[in-house]
Amino acid sequence: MRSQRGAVSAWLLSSLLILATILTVGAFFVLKWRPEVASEHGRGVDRMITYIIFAAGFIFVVGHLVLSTFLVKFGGKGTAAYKPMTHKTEMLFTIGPVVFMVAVSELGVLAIGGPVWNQVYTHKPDDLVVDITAKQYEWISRYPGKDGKFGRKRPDLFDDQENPLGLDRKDPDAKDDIVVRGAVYLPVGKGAWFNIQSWDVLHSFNVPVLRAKQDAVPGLTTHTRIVPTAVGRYEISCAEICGPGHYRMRGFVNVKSEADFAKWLKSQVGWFE
Amino acid sequence: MAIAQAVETGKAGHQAHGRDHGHPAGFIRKYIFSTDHKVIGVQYLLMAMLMSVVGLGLSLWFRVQLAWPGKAAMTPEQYVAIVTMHGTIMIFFVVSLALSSGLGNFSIPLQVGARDMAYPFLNMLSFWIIVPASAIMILSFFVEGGAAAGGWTAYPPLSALSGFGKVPRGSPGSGMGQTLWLLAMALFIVSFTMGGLNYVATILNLRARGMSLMRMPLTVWTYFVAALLGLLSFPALTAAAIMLLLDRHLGTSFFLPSGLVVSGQQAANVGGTPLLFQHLFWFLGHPEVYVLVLPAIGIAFDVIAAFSRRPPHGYKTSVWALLIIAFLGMIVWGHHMFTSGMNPFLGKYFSIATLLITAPFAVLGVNLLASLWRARIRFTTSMLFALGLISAVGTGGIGGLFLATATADLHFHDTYFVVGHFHLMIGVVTMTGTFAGIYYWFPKMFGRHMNETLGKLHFWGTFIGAFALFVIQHFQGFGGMTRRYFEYSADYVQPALALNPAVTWFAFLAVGAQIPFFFNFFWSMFKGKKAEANPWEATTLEWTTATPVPHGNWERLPVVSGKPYGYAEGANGDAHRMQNAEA
Amino acid sequence: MNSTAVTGHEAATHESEPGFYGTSWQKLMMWWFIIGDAILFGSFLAAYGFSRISAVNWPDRTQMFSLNFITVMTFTLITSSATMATAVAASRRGDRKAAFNFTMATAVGGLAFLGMQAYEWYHLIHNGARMDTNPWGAPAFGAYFFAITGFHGSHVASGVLILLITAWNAKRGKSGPEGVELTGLYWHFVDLVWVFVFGCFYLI
Amino acid sequence: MSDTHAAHVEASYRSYWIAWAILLVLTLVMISISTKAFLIGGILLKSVIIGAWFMHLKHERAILIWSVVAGILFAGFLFLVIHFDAGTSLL
Repeated sequence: MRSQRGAVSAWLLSSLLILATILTVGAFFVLKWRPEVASEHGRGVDRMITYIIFAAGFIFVVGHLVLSTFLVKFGGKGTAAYKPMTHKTEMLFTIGPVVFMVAVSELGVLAIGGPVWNQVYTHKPDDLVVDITAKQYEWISRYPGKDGKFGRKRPDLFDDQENPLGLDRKDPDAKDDIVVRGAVYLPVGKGAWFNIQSWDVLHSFNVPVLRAKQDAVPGLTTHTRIVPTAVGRYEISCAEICGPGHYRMRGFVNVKSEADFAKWLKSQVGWFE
Repeated sequence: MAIAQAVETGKAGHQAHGRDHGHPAGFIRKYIFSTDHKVIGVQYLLMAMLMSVVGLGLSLWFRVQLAWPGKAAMTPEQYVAIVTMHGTIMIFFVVSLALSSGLGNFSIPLQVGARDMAYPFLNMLSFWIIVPASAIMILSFFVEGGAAAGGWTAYPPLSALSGFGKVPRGSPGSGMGQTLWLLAMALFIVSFTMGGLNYVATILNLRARGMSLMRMPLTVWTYFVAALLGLLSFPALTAAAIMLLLDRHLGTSFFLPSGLVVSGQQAANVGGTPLLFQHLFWFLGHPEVYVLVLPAIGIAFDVIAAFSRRPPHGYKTSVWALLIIAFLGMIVWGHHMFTSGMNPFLGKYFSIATLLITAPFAVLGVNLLASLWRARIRFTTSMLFALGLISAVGTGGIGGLFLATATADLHFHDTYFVVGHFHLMIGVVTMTGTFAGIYYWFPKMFGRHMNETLGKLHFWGTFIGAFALFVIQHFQGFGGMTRRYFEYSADYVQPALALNPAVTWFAFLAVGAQIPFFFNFFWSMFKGKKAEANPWEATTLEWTTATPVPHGNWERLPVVSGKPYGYAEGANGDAHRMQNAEA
Repeated sequence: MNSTAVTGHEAATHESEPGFYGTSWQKLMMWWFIIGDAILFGSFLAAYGFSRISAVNWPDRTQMFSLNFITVMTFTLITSSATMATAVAASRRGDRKAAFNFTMATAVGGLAFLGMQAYEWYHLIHNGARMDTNPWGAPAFGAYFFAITGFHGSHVASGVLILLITAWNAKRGKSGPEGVELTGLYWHFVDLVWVFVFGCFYLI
Repeated sequence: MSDTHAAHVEASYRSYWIAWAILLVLTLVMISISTKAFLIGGILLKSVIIGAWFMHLKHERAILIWSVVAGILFAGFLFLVIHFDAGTSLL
């Protein structure tokens, strides 16, 4: 009776594990599990993720197959047919996984991930520079205007309605700065270098479709570089808890064709003009 | 000279042990203010069960909100507070208490052959500090502004903007609730540090004769490594918490930078940086993961050995893997901060260093699996949980590959992938380990068996519910679904969002499965089937003493003569050899 | 006694493996407490170093402190460490009187140090230094200075308390060499921390 | 163990006061020379003297010494890592 009960458990657990494996792997094929990608480095990020999916999936599947096989094969009553392994086999079972894991994981991060990581944090000279400022619960973007220079932001001049960036009317650099609330405009195919700042608490400039994510840290300027590859309107979702309104801290990245972007830029007037 | 020292040691030891040994003690001394490690262990377990009701209840509440927005009667303010408190309570007041403090207290002295912890009075104090800490944590819901709402990580400036004095208020939960949160955490750290000191001293100095380090059961090894990690890493959080309190109440600027403008109000702070807190926090936070996960794996090794009737594979390599994990665990905290604005060079370093940890973890995983090779598995509830742990460790572990790779983390950071991953590791792995331990040691604790049928019900519900729940969350993370959101509206998140009701149903299953466990636990305590001294025919020292375990654990302390796992010995491999068997 | 109850004496000598560190569990716990506390101070000082490096200009130390005065403070603490070591040695030899006297001398040294620190704080506060501001530049200086020296001072204060209890116990013969040694370890650790605090705040 | 212990106890009174003298001299030298490298070296030397003589680490097992050193190294590593972040400009 008891041995039968044991066998039932063995079959149950092992078929459950196989089922879980099949469902998990199957879900990758069935589910629309990744948002579309619309940036240059985003493709690299996806390449990296795909690589890990295969590496991790291999371990996941093999591990669960071995586990379920063992359960059925060695479940039940009686005595174990165990014999101590020779030192050599044991070392093989230790060094093998170590070499495999280190090789697979480090290879991925060095060969595929590293270059993409560098891409995200390297400022190229002809990049369009965009200034992003976060505050509870809003994204504000700024372009330097005709003079190509950003004016200084002064906390004492901050006014939520009139002057959300605390720009100085007397500062010649600030005069033609273009300020856009809740949206960012980018030309397609051109690199954009972001200076990201925050007025109050931590926020995170997160555009999943562009695979961009960089915290906005008060007191610090953080950077990220995006080269959009497709025209469209992509949502910014704050990804660092910033208070009860965290969930409604939205914004949009509008990627336009180069001509459209130039037209848009021309139509904008400076904050103090 | 050495003798004089020994006499002194003996005196102190005698004071500690002799205090209530051999005397009939009243109910209060025996069960409430007891210095007996077994009683304290059970007290911790009960405390954890009590707190788990709160922690799990909160999780169900916000799961309803997430699956069916608007149906949970909850405001966004309450939502962030509930999420924060769920995290804090579950990590520190449920998992840490049940696994590290509860089962650790019960099993360590019994497994190393000691009469009690090195310093039983300190041990009692550790527990009684947890009581006010838990009370403060729960009471913080009812103060002005509600409970802490800055996430369990309590990142400043949100957590530092208290609204006291000249400091502006960041959010409703940043007021008194956050202060009480810090206070409760400070008490927790004090208690946990004292507990860790006791563990280290007991394991290093009070082992029975013959119990060399390499003869310790793997459970003890993992508790030892975890205690060392805790002692090395918790001070960083202590420092951070003190600085955060000063920022909140005395107007200092450790973490608050110049030029802060909070809801239109300009702050007077100059010169701090929020990144500093993140570094200090994760200097604790990452080792804390291993503090929680490793003992669960250790228990699984013991349980699997006992129910597969053979020694675990690769004892020595497992021990070395543990030590390497501990070392690497101390130097990789930055992988929680890839997108935090940390220097990109550090991102690369932390990525490469973190991925090295996969190697010792692979060794542990292979050893766990290989321990089933040519075994005769008995499917008790305890064993089922240990087997579930193998699956969860593997599944959760490979999720770590994604998050440790900085480039991939650009997509996954602060999404449900992270949520799914760490719930698998410090939720499912730790709890399956804990349950395996509870079902395994329950006969030793109370002299009675837990009901197997209810136990199996508990296992299937927990395992299916938890596994499905958190694996689906991985997929939601792939879809870019951000965490800590009250509601979702973005286009890209819609496919992931469709999975939310399923997640909530599985959450109900996993939490509902705990009802038979609670019932089973208390019912079996009084009405369960009577257990003999060694019901599982296990070989480690705790099974060599009588059940119920007498005060002082043994009449005469055992003398250890061999390996901890003397299974499959004898001519046909059908005998088992107790660790203290005559040679 | 051994026949009626199995005592800790047995547990620590006859029935247990020799300690891994070759010490008693009390000493081992004290050491690990010290290691943990060292990391606590290490975190504080690391944060201080971080702030100081990232600050635009850090106040000039000669403006704020009287180095001679601080040196006297340091001397006091180092001397108290030496008397403590002597007390431990005396206690080991069984010289209870010397152990008591030197422990008391250490406590007096600790109190003198606390007094001087209080004077120094008074002096700085009098000159306008606060937790959140100070007249010499980077406000972080005040925060770190008061937090770290205050935290160290609280260690000294608790150390003095422990010293007095130890001295009292040593005199009555209740605390043997082991107890004095543990107190000594803690006291030397407090001295050790001061070496770093002294170096980081007053010298570098 | 007991023999060596007794021997060092006999010698200890004097050794403590020698250590004390060295520490005092070192402190005096340190306040007069303000080269950063020298100061850091001085701090480390002083802490080694206090640890080795006053705290008896000299006479403890290597494993205890290494435990202490490991703790301090981890704290040092914390500083080493976070200082990379200090170079970023403040607003």
